[in-house]
Amino acid sequence: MEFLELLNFYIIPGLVLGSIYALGAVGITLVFAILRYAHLAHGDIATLGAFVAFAAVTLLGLPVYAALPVAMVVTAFAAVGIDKLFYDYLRERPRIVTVMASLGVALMVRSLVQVIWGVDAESYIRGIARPENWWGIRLKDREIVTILTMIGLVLALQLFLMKTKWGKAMRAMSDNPNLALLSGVDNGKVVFLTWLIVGGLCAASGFFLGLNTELKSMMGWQMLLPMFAAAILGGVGRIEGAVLGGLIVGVAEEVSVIFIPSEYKAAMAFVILLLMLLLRPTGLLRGKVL
Amino acid sequence: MLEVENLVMEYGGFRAVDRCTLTAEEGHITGLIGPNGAGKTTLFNLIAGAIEPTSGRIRYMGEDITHLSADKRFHKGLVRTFQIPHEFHRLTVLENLMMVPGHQAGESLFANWFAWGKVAGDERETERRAWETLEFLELTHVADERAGNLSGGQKKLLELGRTMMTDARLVLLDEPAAGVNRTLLRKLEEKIAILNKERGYTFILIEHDMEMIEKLCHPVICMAEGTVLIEGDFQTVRSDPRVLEAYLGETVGDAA
Amino acid sequence: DVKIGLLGGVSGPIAAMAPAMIDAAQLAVQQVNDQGGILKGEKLIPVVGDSACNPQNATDAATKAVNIEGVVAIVGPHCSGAVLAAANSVAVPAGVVIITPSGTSPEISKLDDKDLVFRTVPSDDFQGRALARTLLERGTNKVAVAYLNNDYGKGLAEAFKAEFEDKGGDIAGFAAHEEGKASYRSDLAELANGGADTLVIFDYGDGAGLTMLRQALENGFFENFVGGDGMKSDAPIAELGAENLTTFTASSPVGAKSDALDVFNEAFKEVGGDPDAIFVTTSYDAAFLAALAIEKAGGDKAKVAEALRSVSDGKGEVILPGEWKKAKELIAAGTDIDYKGAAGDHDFDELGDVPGVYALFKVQDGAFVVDTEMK
Amino acid sequence: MEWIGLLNYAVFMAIFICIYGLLALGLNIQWGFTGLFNAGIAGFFAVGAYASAILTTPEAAGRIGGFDLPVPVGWAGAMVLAAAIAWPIGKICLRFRSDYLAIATIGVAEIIRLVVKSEDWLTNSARGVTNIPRPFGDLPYVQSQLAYLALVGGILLVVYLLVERQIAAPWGRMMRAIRDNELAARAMGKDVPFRRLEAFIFGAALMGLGGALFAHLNRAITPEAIDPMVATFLVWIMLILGGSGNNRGAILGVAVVWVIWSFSEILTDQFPPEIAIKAKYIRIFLIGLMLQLVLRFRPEGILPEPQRGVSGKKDL
Amino acid sequence: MSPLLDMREVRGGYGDADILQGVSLNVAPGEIVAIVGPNGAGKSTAMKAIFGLLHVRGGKITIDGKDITGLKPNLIVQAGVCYVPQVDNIFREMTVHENLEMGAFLRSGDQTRAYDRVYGLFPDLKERRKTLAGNLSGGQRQMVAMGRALMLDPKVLLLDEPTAGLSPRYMEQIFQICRDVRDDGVALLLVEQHAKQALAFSDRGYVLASGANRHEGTGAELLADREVAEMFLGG
Ligand SMILES: Nc1ncnc2c1ncn2[C@@H]1O[C@H](COP(=O)(O)OP(=O)(O)OP(=O)(O)O)[C@@H](O)[C@H]1O
Ligand SMILES: Nc1ncnc2c1ncn2[C@@H]1O[C@H](COP(=O)(O)OP(=O)(O)OP(=O)(O)O)[C@@H](O)[C@H]1O
Ligand SMILES: [Mg+2]
Ligand SMILES: [Mg+2]
Repeated sequence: MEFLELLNFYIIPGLVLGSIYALGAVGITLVFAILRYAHLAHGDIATLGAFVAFAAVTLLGLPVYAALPVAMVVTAFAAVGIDKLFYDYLRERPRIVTVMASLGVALMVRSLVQVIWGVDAESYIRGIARPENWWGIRLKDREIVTILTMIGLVLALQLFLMKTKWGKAMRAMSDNPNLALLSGVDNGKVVFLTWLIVGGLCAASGFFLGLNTELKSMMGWQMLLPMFAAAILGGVGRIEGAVLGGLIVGVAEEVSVIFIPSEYKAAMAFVILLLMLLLRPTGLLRGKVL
Repeated sequence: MLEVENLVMEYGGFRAVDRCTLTAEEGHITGLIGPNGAGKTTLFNLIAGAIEPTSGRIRYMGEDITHLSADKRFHKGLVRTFQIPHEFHRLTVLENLMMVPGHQAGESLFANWFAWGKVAGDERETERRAWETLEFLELTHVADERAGNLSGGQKKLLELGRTMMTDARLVLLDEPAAGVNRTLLRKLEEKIAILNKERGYTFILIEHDMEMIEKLCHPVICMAEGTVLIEGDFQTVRSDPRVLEAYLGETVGDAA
Repeated sequence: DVKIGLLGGVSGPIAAMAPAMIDAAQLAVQQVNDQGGILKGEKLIPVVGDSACNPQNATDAATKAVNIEGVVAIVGPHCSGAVLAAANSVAVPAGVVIITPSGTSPEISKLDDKDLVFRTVPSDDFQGRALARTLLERGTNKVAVAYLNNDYGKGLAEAFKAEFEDKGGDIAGFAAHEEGKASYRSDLAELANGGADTLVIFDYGDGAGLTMLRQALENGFFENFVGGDGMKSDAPIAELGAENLTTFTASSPVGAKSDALDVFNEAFKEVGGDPDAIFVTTSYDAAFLAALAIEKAGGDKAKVAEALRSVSDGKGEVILPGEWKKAKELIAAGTDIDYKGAAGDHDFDELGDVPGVYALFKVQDGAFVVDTEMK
Repeated sequence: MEWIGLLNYAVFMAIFICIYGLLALGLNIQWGFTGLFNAGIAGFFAVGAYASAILTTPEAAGRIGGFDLPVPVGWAGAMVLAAAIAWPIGKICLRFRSDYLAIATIGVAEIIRLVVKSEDWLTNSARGVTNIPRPFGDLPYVQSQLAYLALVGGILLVVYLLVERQIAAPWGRMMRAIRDNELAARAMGKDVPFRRLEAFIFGAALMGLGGALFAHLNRAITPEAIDPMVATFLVWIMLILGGSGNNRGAILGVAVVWVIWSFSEILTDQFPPEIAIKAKYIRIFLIGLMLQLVLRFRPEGILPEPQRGVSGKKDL
Repeated sequence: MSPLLDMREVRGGYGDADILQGVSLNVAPGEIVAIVGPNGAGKSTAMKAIFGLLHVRGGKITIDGKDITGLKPNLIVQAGVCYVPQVDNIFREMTVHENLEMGAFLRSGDQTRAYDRVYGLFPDLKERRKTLAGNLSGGQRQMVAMGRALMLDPKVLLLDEPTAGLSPRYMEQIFQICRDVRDDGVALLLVEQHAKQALAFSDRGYVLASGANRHEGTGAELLADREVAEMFLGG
């Protein structure tokens, strides 16, 4: 196979897909690390974000890319609200209870989306967009935007966590919540911040998924498992790990078609994950053992 | 009884235990002291099989156990306590003790379903022994409390109690006194001495409480930076200038 | 009042397709009620149940419909697995007729069903073969096939492949895919490697099929695209734009008397439905046939199956979609009637299956129009 | 007439509750008592269902089979095969800690699902296996339902008693100890990997049995039955709502979830028919909401895990 | 002098049962007060009560005359109280240095001097500042926990068995630090099982047993009391 073909039809789509996974996986890993549970409503909140952006485009008439920040903000606050309503009072309980609550939230959010926007496939921009040719490399502007935005958001997040006081407080909270309290950290504020960030990232992943394909009410739920695989692959609690995990899963899924029957493509994320867990049970970048 | 030869444990380039060689004689209570971070607990972890050494050998009653799993070592009579209590927090205190004895009939699924009588008989005996232990540790009033709800010192007592539930041969005690009330501690010392004399348990005891070390231990080994600094009777070790400097500090050294 | 069950995969994987199908069935019910009701002027009441496309929910919904609601016949469920479960464990033992508008699996034919299980959608076999022959006739003899990995996609694809190769065609790529993925570009690239310029997609036009079609168009993977009835959906036109679909055709079952289809299309548009949505014609027909059979059987559950065969056996006065009043009068008069549906004539064979009559549709002026009749 | 219909429906629900009760008990052994986060229930369910289906069905073209064995053999086979599959999976995956184990088992279940869906020779792929014999299937509807209920109810009862006994015994205590603190359990001489594997396999066998009972109930099994939502997550909801670590709670949880399931439909059926479809979405919303409400007011589950081993209960 | 920290007749517990059955104690500025008593007496529980980690069902706790009963812990820290719990008192997944940074969470401005002071007290920590605290030895963790508390420069410092597991040399050093801190005007309340040593340098002491006050007095008085010595101090 020609190198350019490999790049154009396997690697680049893989990276774009991987960026979308990465945005979701970063959120998952944050919830995992700070709040300590598997958040199963992640995919459906991403769907919500995508449809909020859709509403911004169709109702407010915003340009597509301008809808992204709107969706991120709205979804961020929606996530905070969901936390207040459904997770907050379970904080002292075993984590598994919150996992189940998040499953309930997934159902609720999905049915809300279905009631409000229906179940038909939608898209931000009707019609098709053909890629530009850059010295043989075929790229669409929306793909470039997807990858760059992902990198930008993740870098900003990483800076925030490592350099700012509140970032450190979030890590402390994820480590020993009681002691964080005793150090003067306001846990309510940390949880609030976490959901703000997670909600925003969720919306971004949903938005880019919708931008690169179509919007469907089940789209987020169907992305949930690969996103989780990516988060674990990278090592729980590791932002850069989640990005790496997302990209690997994305590229692996696309490239796998060359080697295995394509009906097994969906298993690729898990095959990699299982292999990796066998060799490095803590994830690619050493994550925390929960 | 126990021989440790050139044992090394490395954590990412840092040697917590560094070519450590020592022996513990059958029937003795060997004291193990040393500054914080000297590698005492790590050494215990190695001996008990919680972690595998980077290199070196451990022999127990003439047998090389370097790569044996922790549970197998337990069944050979090698029992340890944890410095930071590792109680089963959702089990009651009584259950914490009752789960200790090895090879209980009721631990096999088939015995449970088909040999009910034997299981029950076993249980009665275990329970009797557990109550005895509780009485001794003055913990009867919390027998039905979840172990996770115990106070810090009570947890340490429970740790110790577990070693009393089996017929151990070599018991590794990691700072049994830390956080334990002194009045009770004096009684524990007696009990350890009794176990040692009457039942023939061999002990290795990590402690920072010099009174206890002095009372019980012979010989005393002082570790520093992962390796043995000096070994001898308490007086010799205590007056060694290196021990004074690294471990006891001038004032305490004089007072002890 | 007389109740019929409308079971569909409202939630779950085909959530996007189910509403239109149920709406179409509701249209039939509404026409019955508007034109004098059923039996002695009673109302036909639809009981909508969510079979969620899995046997667990399907049996629950079917049991409820049969036992609690006391339905006389069931239209649905939509997915083959749900049909098998609902039929086996509820409808057949309880003696209730079940007509699925979209369960295309050949396993349904094999059911030991005491002649209670019918379908208004042809088994995949027919369509796959017909499509293969038509493409060969049109001179397309090298294609790549992408199909959704479920009973629908697989059934069609395998029938197509067998016939196409049998008749001398060349399958240059043949691959299944899972639904709900964000990218099928590598799948497409692999398929394109075979050198075919026509891609046959057996998938749903508002599901993965849409994504696939989009990505193939955007990246210029194939020149011509052919779909099964699942692809004859409004979604590709709405999302991709008719101007980009000039090389896209899709097969779909039609009545021999294709007036029937036009009649239905008109009526469905009037109530705000989209007649190009997937399986709406079969859904409508299933519900209308159920109503006819109940009327014919005089409301007796045990006779519905027999009546169903007699109102569609190709003999008697022709009834087109929506002609409830006429049908009711004829039945009252004891005249034989024969329903010719929007999706075909529905002359059930002994297994309860219908042979299909198909046409190939193309996109013109933002809608599907018949391009070629298929034999 | 009306009440007979309701009764029929109740019988049907009871059958379902018994089958899912087996799944919940299996999960309870794994999670409730041992702390193994198995999120791949669907996989074992599938293995059991298909194993029994293949063993008991007559010859069918295109796939292995034609063994036509008696039903009990099929059920035993389902348990054995599910256990046999669980063995290597457990061997590999049980080394991982909770959440990692969850995702690893989800992965395995997805792979099993894809195999079941794609391999013609083994499972007739997406079309599924049909003509599975159903015990008492030839009786009239009502009798046959009742007979099947008696059968699955009996099985559930036996399993329940076995599990209860084993949990109350030192075995259960040991497992709870392992769940609490693996390191200490090892230091106390418990062969942790072996014990966890034991619990994993035992739970998996029950899940396999549940799958088999389900396949025979419907006389057919298709890949749609092993969707993670209905075959994994639903069981989790049941267990957690009912009370993990409590066998009666587990079974009660199954019942409660099915009741919520049905009740929500009855509620949404009150909406006018014009929005019958929207009503179904609202139903899913209500199910989610009711789940939240139960969690809100009974976060330990409806029947919380009892504090076992309290010494008052000496007559063990 | 009015007490800085005052706890009056406090009752409360973790669940429904009252562990504390009326505990009163107070600490004045610049004073070291020791709490001793058997295991399970409620010493740690009393400290947690001050920090709002308990259901307090009766009594009152004030700081500087301000009522802090039932306040959230992070607000109590803001009031200038710092607490080193007996167990679980470090951030395991953060480095030693980050643990100290968390100690200074509420302080703004340059902390170089505070770090220098802590590292000066515990040179071992300086060596291992990049190590994850969870990988430290038992004694080293105790140092991190102390260091974290000292970073805040509190008005009142609550220490729950600060010397448990420390080598004799460090024990002495910790006691010395306590005295130094006291000399800076900080009030100290500490729970100790090294009761003799602790009482010897404390200004006052309380003996708790079964969740209630049993004895109180100056350190010297308690040491001299025969009953106290026999029952609680190990003879
Ligand atoms: N998992 C680990 N990773 C990295 N370093 C470790 C790990 N475990 C222990 N260490 C280091 O090894 C050294 C020895 O630790 P150990 O716990 O054996 O000390 P110790 O002698 O028991 O001290 P103490 O008396 O304070 O309990 C310490 O410096 C510690 O930081
Ligand atoms: N989280 C908890 N839930 C329920 N009971 C608890 C909890 N923590 C402690 N207790 C109980 O409260 C009592 C007092 O405990 P506390 O920790 O205050 O003792 P302490 O005096 O600090 O003892 P030590 O010297 O051993 O640390 C004990 O009997 C203990 O069982
Ligand atoms: Mg130690
Ligand atoms: Mg305490």
